[in-house]
Amino acid sequence: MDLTETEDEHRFRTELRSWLAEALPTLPPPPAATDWPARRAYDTRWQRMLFDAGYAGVDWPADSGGRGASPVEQLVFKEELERAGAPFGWANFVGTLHAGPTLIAEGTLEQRRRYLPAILRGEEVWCQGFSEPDAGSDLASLRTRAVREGDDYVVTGSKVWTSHAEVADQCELLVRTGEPGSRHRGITWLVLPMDAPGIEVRPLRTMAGSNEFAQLHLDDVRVPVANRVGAENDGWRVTMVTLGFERGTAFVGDLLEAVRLLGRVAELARRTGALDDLGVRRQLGHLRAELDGLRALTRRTVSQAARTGLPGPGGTVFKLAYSETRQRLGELSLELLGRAGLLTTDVEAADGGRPLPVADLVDDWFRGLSLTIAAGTSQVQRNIVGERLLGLPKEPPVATGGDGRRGWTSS
Amino acid sequence: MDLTETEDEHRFRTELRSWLAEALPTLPPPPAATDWPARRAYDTRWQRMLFDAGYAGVDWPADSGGRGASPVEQLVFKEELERAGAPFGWANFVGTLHAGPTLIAEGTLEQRRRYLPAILRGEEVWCQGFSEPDAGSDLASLRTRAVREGDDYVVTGSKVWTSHAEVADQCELLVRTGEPGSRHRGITWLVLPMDAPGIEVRPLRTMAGSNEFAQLHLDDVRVPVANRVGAENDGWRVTMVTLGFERGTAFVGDLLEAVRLLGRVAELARRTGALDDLGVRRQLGHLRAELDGLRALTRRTVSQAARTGLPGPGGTVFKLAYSETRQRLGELSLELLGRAGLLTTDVEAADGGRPLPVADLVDDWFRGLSLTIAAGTSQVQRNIVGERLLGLPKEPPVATGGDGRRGWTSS
Amino acid sequence: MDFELTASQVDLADAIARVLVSEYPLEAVRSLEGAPAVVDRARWSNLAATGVFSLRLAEDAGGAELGLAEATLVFEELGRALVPGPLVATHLAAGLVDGAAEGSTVVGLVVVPPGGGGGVVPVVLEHLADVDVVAVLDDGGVSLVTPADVDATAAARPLDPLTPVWTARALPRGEPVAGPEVAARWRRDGAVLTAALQVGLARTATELAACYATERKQFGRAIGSFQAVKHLCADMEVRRTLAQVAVQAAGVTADQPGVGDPDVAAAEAKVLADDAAVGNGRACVQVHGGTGFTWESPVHLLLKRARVHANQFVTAAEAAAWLGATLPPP
Amino acid sequence: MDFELTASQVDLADAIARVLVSEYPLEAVRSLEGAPAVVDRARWSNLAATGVFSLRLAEDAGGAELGLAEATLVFEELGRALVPGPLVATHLAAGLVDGAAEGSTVVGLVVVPPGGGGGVVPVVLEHLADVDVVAVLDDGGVSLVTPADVDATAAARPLDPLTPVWTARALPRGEPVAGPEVAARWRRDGAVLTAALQVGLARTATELAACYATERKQFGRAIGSFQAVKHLCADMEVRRTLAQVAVQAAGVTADQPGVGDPDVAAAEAKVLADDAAVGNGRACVQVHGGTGFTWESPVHLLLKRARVHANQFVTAAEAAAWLGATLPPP
Repeated sequence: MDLTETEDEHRFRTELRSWLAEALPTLPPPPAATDWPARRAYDTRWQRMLFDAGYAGVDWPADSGGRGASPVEQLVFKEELERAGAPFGWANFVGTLHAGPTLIAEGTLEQRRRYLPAILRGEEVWCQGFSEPDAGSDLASLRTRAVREGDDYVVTGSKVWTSHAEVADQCELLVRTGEPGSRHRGITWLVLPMDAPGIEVRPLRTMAGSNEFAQLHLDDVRVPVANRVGAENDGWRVTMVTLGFERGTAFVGDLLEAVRLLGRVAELARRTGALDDLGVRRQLGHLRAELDGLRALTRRTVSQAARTGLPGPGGTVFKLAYSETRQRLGELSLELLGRAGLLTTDVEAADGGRPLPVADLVDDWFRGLSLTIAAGTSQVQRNIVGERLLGLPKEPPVATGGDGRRGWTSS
Repeated sequence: MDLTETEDEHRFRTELRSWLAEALPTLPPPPAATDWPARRAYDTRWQRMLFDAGYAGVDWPADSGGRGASPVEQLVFKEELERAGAPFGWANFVGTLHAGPTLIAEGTLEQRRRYLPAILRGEEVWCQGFSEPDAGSDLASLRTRAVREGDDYVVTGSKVWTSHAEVADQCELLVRTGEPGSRHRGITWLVLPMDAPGIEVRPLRTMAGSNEFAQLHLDDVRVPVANRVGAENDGWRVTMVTLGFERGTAFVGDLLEAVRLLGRVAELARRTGALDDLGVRRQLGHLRAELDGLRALTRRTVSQAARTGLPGPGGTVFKLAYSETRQRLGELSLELLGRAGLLTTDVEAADGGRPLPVADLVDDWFRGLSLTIAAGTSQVQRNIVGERLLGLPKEPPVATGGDGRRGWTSS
Repeated sequence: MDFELTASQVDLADAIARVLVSEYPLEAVRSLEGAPAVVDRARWSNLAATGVFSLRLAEDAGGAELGLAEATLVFEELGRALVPGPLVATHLAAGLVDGAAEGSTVVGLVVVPPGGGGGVVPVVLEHLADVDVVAVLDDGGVSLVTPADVDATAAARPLDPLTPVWTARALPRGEPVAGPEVAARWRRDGAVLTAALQVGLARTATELAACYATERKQFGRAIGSFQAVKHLCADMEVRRTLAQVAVQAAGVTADQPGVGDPDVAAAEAKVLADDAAVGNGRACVQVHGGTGFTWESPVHLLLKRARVHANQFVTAAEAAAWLGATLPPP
Repeated sequence: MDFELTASQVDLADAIARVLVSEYPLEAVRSLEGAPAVVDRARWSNLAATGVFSLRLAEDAGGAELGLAEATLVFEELGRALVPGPLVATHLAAGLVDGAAEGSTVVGLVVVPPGGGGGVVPVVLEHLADVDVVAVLDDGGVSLVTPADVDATAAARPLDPLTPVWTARALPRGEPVAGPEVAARWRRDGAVLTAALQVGLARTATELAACYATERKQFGRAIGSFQAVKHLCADMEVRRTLAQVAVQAAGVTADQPGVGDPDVAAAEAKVLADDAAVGNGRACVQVHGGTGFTWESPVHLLLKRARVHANQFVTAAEAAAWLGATLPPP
């Protein structure tokens, strides 16, 4: 067990840090969170800067145009970006973290040539069309239909929770090509060009008031068969293959953000006098221990990935613990804000000091509420931990229905 | 909604209180908790005193020899006994609270004459033979077999968690008379005389080190058919009928004991200085609110029973909330005892004041651990609340097995 | 002792519930989201006509001479229906501020913490654009301030879109209208009635969650048949039940001398009701999954309103700390 | 950076685990329940021979020159196997007290809280009848006391039947053997190694619960197939995992200058490990139902031992409060 950086790792960090110190000041001020065209422009500009500096696709293999960095370097990359306050690049994340790796693993040579460079250079923005109104935790029940007609699939259905759909060029789309009820066995993975006729994008406002997600309505949208990645009805496996890219760094930025937020909460407690309260101290200290424990878990997972080339089992445990911790951090934030928490924007402090950080802390509270739901509810995660890590039996098949559907289990 | 006592209720309370003030000082010092013969003698003496004063079977109908008190009077009765520190009468509780009511509802005239007066007068002590090593939360899977031979049932099997079996005269016994796997439909309720040949009583030590429970091993024990209460294979219904006697007062003594314990924990916190800790104050105050909320719930349930003659739906909610609250009270106790909690007996205080109440608080911690398990785990209670009170669907029947067994549900 | 609701108490709750179904259907309530003023004066008058504000006044003052116990039943219904506006403040002010009882004067309230407040958090006022007068409650008593005299800044996006808020560095000196005894009673009764609103929210949250868990299917089954979801709902029901009886007991304890300590009962009611409303609001979001996280679903309104009430009169943390510090010796 | 165990670290843990299987099988451990002395000197010597106590000493002192990181792996195994006796104290004393490293001297320890203790709780000593010498750790340093000189009363029934305890009003003045720097290091390393024992307990609790949940059938199914039970077990696994990596990170942080603050890492390890051991002990009882509440089942021993360790060196409450008060500004 070694937490000391190697010389190579240290050099990677130092070079990245100095590049960030030069690059970030050249960025314009970030656009308003609600202005997606401006955000697209800002995020793709940043992606281009990463590309020019050789940091685009840091985790992609070199023969796909990426940097081919080691898992530890990937960790360092995310740490340094968070540390420097670099843009997250919302408009790029589906392409760089999800669609890109899928294409690398499963796309044809032609598909890879067509899409990968555009992602790396920030020329094309991707969004994700996986979730559906009736298929949330149970993704395999998705119903968006694709019917083959000549060289096209004709696609009809609805997708939800599609981030930045308004400004996306391509959409990674899961459709049902098998019989209804064919579950995992009848799903196909398609590249949907977002300018195809028949796509309607409706904003999906969250409880936080944000417009970052949309609902997609697809009405006889024609997608060329050439846009299929992997075989017909093999889309579930194609989707799962991407997970094999995960090197335990998926939540590094989030986690470091939480650490920073905890510091802000403690600072708020100091200003309000709540830090004199031993109970509040214990809550803060407990959160600190948990977040640092999660950092240690990240390091463990990354180290395992570096050795084996496979994602370790720590990911599910991480997701479960992190979501719950972050939710408690959000609750404590609101508790400490007191009546200032009835606002959602920063407010002048009565002591004339810096404004109270209401916006970030309330936003963090909302974030906490979503974390135990998004990307697999905590309930589903507990099934996974119980069944895959502890080997506990799955729920027995249900007698009625007889379609081989399982209980709310991990797959 | 009226919390003020009626004149009748007030008179009942006053008379009881003055009787207790006279009666209790005549009792000898309580025997050691481990000395069951002495406890039997002590408890049955107390039962005889209650009988002589007209308080035996306070909740039994008058025509069964009881006092026929109203639900509110039953509540007052338990409150006053707890307030005065009267003996709980462990040796009597199965007879007075469970077997007696069952016989009143389902016994023949002959059975009632044979058993009820002896319970009321403290002449006979009953124990309970329901749980089995392999049938805990799932009582309907019990396997102790009773085979009819002439005028007897011949009983073979094992029972666990039988309180004070060593000193009991009779045992209320559930046996399987139907086919194996007949679940609720093949159970019969018998009176087992504890002096019958073939009964072996082995102590069952709890994690608290107590010997209050035993395991019964029955090897070809002959029980006369005349000892059957209700019809053959109808024992499940017979058992459930008893629950209809419950007037919401089952946990009153327990609850008031918890209130008293909370006071002792607060006193301990005052002595150790922990009461200066706002977090500890909040924990104590929270427990106070919950326990008083549970008192209000008890009053609601008793009032409903007084109006309708039926147990209200509050019982399961009470059990669930009370168990969890009491468990947290136990955790806080051990927390505040600190290293003194590594003992289980009272210890001289370093400040020369009264000894620290280690024995009671540690015992309470053990008690808390048992409460979320005994008489239906909290997991089973949550099923009941979800299904019976909120109408949520039961778990669907399991495909394999095909014996009609349900999931871990409320029945 | 009969702690069950009397027939007339049941009727009272039913009557107000019926009025709310027609006057405050969810669509009507939601139509005001984000507006700077959310009190519809016509509806407010109709509320007043049912006695929501005058309930506890003497008959000759136009009241029904009912107690705090009855008021908790009414306010539970108001909470259930998510009725917006300074309900508790106007109720408390009835009899002291002209027109409050009748619904013609809408009264806002600022509660100054015991000892005087101060610190870094500014004064946060609710419903400033809705109210005709602002009552200020401090240790010395109650005084009245004209809304126009308050130098306040409107919050761009209040946490609860149906509870518009303003911030102010200080409040102007008001006209004293009541002394410390009234102030202490307002604090206590205000905590109890706010707790009753919370119980109403907790109840709606439980109902919505149970309904969704019964209808929503995933993995071929209603999600409520999975223990993970069922038990979340069961815990909601437990919190709701305890809070409800505690709030009603606090009402009765204030009304009937000798049955207990009304201040203790009030503090306990607030602790349990805040827990129930916030806890059930959160659980309701979780049971609804992604749907519960949308603005379109009403679920978020329950949780947000619960957070507003959690910061009114006394917080659960403050109340619990006081209850813990004042526990009587065994 | 490679935070995975090295091959030699894996071998070390395996080696000690193998020794424990033969030297400390559960029956052997349990045979001493309730005895006033629970250290079997022959087994203790064999433990010493594996390097449990001398691990971190220099080679010329008979040690293996390993770090605190390696020690956490060894102590996790000792915790897993429920090995009784003053393991951490003897390990800390190795190199300072003759014979501790070799296992011929068994060393007890009393940790005086920072600032000197006092208050109403008397001094509680563990294993007085087992030890040859008692080390007393206070702000000034470490001093040694002869057990026979301690005026102590044996507890009739210690909470953990394998951790006999005594109480004393005061301790005799001991012979000073180390100063404040060593004392501070003992506090820190002692907290980390105790946390490692807790991780071992948490691991055994998880294993026992998962095994029971797989084998025990109720309602015609293995109880582990019910979400209510499965999720209890999943939460155990989460607590165990976090505590384990935090304890190992605390070891590495103490060993490798510049990778972090060793005091912070030690406090965090104790917080998470106490939570894991106590929480998993409690959950293990719950999963086992009635069986878990019997003396016969080993489950209670895990929970009781966890409570003992929770009160050694620093409590999770104390450590968390310190971590909260010292959070660096953002």
